[in-house]
Amino acid sequence: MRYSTKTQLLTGSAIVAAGLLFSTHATAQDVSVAFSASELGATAYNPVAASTLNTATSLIFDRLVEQDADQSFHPHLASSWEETSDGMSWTFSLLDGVTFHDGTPFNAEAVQFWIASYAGTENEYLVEAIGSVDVIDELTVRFNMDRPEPNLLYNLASAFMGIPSPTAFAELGDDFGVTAAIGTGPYELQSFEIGLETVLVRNEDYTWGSDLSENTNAGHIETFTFREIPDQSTAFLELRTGGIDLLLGVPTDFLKILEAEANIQIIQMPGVGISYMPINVTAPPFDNILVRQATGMAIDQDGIVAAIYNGVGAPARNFLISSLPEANVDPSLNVMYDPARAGELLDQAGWVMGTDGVRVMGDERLSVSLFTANTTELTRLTQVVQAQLAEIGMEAIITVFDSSTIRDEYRNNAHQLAVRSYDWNNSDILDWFFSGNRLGYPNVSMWEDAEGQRLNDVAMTESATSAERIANFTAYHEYVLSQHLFVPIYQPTQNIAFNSDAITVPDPVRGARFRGQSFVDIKVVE
Amino acid sequence: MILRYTFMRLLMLIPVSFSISVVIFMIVYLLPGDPIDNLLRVGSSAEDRAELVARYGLDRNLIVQYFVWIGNMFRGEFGEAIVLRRPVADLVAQNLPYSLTLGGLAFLFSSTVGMALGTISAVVRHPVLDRFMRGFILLGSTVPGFWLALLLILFFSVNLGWFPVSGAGGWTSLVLPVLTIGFGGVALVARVTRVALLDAQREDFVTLLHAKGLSSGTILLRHLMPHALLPVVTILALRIGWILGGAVTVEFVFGRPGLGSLLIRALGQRDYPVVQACLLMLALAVMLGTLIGDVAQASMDPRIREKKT
Amino acid sequence: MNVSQMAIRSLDAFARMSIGRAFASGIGIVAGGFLILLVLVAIFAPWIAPFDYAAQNLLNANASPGWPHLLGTDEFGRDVLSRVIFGARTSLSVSATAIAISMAAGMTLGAAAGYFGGVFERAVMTVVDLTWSFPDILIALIFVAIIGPGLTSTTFAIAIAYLAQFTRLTRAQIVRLKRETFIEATINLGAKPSHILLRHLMPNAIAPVIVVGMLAIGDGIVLEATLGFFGLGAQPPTPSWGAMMSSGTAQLFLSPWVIIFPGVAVAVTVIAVNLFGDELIRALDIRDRLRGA
Amino acid sequence: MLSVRDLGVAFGAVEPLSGVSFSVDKGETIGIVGESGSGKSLTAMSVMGLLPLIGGRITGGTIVFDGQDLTKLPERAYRKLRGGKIGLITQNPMTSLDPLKKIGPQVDDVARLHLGMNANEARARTEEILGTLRIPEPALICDRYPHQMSGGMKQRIVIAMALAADPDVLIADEPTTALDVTVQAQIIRLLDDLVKQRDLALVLITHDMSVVAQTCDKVVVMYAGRAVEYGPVEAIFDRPRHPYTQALIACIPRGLDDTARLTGIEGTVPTVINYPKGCPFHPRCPRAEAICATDPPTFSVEGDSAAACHFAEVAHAQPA
Repeated sequence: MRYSTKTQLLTGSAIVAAGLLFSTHATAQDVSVAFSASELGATAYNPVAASTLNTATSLIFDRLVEQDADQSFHPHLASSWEETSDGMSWTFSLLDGVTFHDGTPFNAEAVQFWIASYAGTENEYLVEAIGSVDVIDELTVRFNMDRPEPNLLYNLASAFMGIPSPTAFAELGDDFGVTAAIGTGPYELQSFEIGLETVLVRNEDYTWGSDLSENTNAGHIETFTFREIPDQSTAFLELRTGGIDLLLGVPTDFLKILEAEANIQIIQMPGVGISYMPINVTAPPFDNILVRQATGMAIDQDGIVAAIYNGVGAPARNFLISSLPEANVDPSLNVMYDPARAGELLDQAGWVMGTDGVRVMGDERLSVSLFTANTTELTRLTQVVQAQLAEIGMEAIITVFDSSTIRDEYRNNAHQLAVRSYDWNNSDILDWFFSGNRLGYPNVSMWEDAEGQRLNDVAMTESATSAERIANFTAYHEYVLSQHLFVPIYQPTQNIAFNSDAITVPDPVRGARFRGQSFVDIKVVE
Repeated sequence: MILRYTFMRLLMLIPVSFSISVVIFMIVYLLPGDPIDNLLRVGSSAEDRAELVARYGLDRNLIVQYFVWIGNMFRGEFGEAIVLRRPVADLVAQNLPYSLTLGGLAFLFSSTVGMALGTISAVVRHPVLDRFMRGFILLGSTVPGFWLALLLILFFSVNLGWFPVSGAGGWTSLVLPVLTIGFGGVALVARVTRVALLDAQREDFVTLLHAKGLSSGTILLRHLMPHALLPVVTILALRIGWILGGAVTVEFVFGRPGLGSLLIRALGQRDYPVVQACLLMLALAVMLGTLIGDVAQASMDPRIREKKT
Repeated sequence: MNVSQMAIRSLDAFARMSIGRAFASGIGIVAGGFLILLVLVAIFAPWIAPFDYAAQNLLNANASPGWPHLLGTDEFGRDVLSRVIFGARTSLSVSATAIAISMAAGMTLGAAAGYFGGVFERAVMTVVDLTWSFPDILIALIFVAIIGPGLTSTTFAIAIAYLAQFTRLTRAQIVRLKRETFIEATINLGAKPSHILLRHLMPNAIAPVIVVGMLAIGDGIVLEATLGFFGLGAQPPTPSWGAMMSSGTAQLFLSPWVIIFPGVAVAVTVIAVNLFGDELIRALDIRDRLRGA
Repeated sequence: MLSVRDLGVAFGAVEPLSGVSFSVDKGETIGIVGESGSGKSLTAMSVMGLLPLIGGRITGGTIVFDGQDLTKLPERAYRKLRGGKIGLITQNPMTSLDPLKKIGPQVDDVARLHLGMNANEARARTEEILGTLRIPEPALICDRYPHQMSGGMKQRIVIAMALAADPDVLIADEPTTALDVTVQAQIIRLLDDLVKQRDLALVLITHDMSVVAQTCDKVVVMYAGRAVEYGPVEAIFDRPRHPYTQALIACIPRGLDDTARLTGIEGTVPTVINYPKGCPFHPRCPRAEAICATDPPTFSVEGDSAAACHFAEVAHAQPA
């Protein structure tokens, strides 16, 4: 009796263990991809409601239009479009024969439903200018604009404007994008383990790829497994050891090493964002503009690019990537490294150098909190920033938060300085991060200013043409810079690395980013 | 007899599980700030708030709240994850198999190899072997798990390329984590087995067993091993909690999903419903572990069976 | 005689009789000598360390061991040797403080539980047994995650993680001693509980607790390193052995010395603590008394 | 039947036992007597061939059983003798049985091992033997665990184990020391009966001269790893010639006057590492002289008995 119980226990556990050893052996048709650090922490594949989306979203959902690297727009689910001369009406002709993954047809009604679904979400600004959507016929829609929106095509090409199946979207409610995500894209969502892994399988019916792809039919690869590897250096090791085939976003300090590897190829694309340090203008001592200005002068952008990024990428001097025309501001407003001047400004603000190298005002030490998210690259950059701030006599205490909750911390207004980055290649990002309507997050600087809001409104809603829009946004950008609300640090490049023994990747990459349109062209090396 | 003993042990678990559930329940109240805010995402609407209050009876007194909460737990309703926005039960169900696989294998590995090594070192009394064992046991019980994990990655994944660096795809990704957790476990089990066997060998009855004419092998297997197993079983049962929860460092280094990494992530994200559920599962595992250990011990030792409690 | 004098007297007796004997063996000398050296290094870190532990030199990042950076530099060009030396300070002081707190609290709880018994004892022991079966790293992680990262919360987290161990051990000693004749006699003579506890029980119970405390310092160092590795312990730029290893797996590839040397420091220290603790146990001949708990 | 000649035992460099000789025949009981630490138990372990178990080895002499020299017997063959031809009864019945196993199987083992019986036959035999040892309800006892039984009962089980294979020689190492006085008497009587009924040769190791007087035919008195006096019981008790033997006899409580026992013998038994030179007993000997500290005494034979004392002749002339 005694012995038999024991044996049963042992065999029992052995069976359990064996059963759990699921062997998802990687086949040649299964390509694994690691997200870049900035894409981590997406909680749902819901383009309408989510505030973070990753690359896999662009494979599940198609958009009406696509944007190429040269900023030109290409038809996708909209085969053509027309804008009235006053910019108050847009008519889109839709592709015929497109179906969602659930079999329902993609048509004018789907578009109408979809645009309406943005109401009340964080992403509503994308469709704010659209007053109403008319269904002209099965495959034609008309957007009746409340005001001209020169940025409409850009918005429509964004990942946040992937088109979901209306049936599924209505049915699943909050679960849409979590338990299932139904789009028209070249790949279907098979499983989504939050924070871990997303598995996409080929949509065999796909025939409606855009002209940014060589292959407009179903993708070559059967399955894409997207992994969230929180530590970018682990992701790097995975690529090097063959654990993953494609790494979106290689940390720049690993570029040199990867270049030396025979089987690793690197694609460098122009960056679409910057790393920067927002300053909370409501938290003393940063309510004093002199302190903010001094803080900006403490950061040695060139030094950072040279030393920690090995000269890859460029220093950031203002809030926008330099390829945008709105980045050409009055040079005197650009933020430049000048520690001597920073010292003078701080003296002027009443912060004098103390005995232990930290400035003081009366009994108070110039000690501030510096928030960042727990990704390798950001924590690293933050430590460099900390050391550079120490040079001007500012002690920064680093606090690291989980990347998906740090936004809540900003909303709690507990921060003073933070190191973060964004990915967006349009000047309306200024509205996103500095509008008084979004205090805490995204307006991490907590900046509310009548003149600022006026310039913002003008730029966002009163530009009838592209040229006007550029002028308006430049003015807004300059005003933002004059208030010293943040410190620009670095403009990274997009670095994509892949294992050339395993897969081939289209070269050159078309599109502004490496996403859906390029994934359908990826092939396995036989 | 053994059934009665098991039943008694189960009865004794009631006050323990009650106190542990109270502690876990209290977590959101012990945290700074309004407990309701701790259970809601920042910026939730007043309706969301009202709904939560109604669902958990948060407007009633603490005792009522506790019973509402524990009732939900018993039904497997762990609530909704704040950050991850899905039922906590789903998250637990998603992560638990990973923990069980890793924990189960590490458990098997450390118990079999540990007992084998312990037995060998107790039976074969060779000075060189003895020194080797002591060194191994010392290293196994002192080297930090995460460091060992890093070194194993450096050697086996980066240099030799035998096993994947991270993740949970297929059996190869289990080897290094199992080795890392198992290393400490093997050392512990080997030490306990060795000491227990040496102690058992010194018992008077062993002389008499030899005097009966039994061979050393028979004595070892039929008489000494059961004695040595008693403390080993206790230690192993205690290890169940350690292996499931203590695997958190290993899960972290190897980027593996599991209960431990879910808990860590939830703690980082202040996702307290998830934290509560994870802790409850771990506490359950710990209690089950001690229960299994006690029952196993009682099934081997008639003296324990007869103790009234 | 008050409590502190009491404690000092028994500690003194303990020190005289055992530390010397622990040093009597070869292993004892090597392990004990290393520990003394380490404590000295920690105390005199600012004079010993060749560089400023926080000074970054980005142009000399990830330099291999050599001259002038004997153990190389990390990803910020900081001197690894200086950081290991200053790290000893963090690791030792956090661990020792935590264990001291844990020991004091655990001895109080355990002595009270063992002496008074009854419902109080059962309540204390239920909680203690429960925390005891939870992994120490988990208890510490939960505590730090809730209170917030940093060295102070790490210290308290470690103290809490080991509280159960000291409580159990002290209680076991007290229960054992209470059964001995000379204590029974004192109780029968009508002595006050506080008198019996402080004058008779604690001095006799203290040796095993101190030895376990000594060994626990080793565990505390590992725990501190683990929390540091999770980024929850020392915050940058303060160096701690664990935090130094937290810069990511790839560091193993770019500059393995950044991860290997702090790890070696942890391992060697903990091994030395364990070896010396074992010698103490042997010198005091208390192995059997430790086994019961 | 069993004859030990000049036996020596060593542990590493120390030699706690040397020059021990005795012999015992069927139906005969020999007592080996001495204080604890005198090497009695080592003698028993040597005969059982169990010295390696405690790290010792035989350095000299012979142990002849049934015409075979056991000191040269390979382990495998020795195992057949142990429990088969030679049974052992150990000192402490409380710890002599495996606490995790039921009584039945522990006794059955012997018959299965040495008599080739199957499980049922062995059990039948076990119950039979338990019956002859006056154990009530043997079948029930077989199903019990050791901790459920009294010390006296356990010692009977141990005896049953020793007897199960019908041995020729029984070695009883202080079989009654750990028991109550009344139980002691029962066990001694039981052993005495067994010797007579089964024609056993019994080696009875004890520190109690009164037990020797009751049961033994011959006696060997040991001190500090040596035999100091041996001979037929009557001869030794009549005329003890070694001062140590005299002291042991003096310790026997006589009638109601129990004070003598409490006095004991002055001083303590030397430990293995500091065996005195010359006569080992001289530091405690009331009549020691200079020669005792330098020269080891030789046996002075008188009839069947012999005593190792420089003053053996004188000693017996003046009984203590």
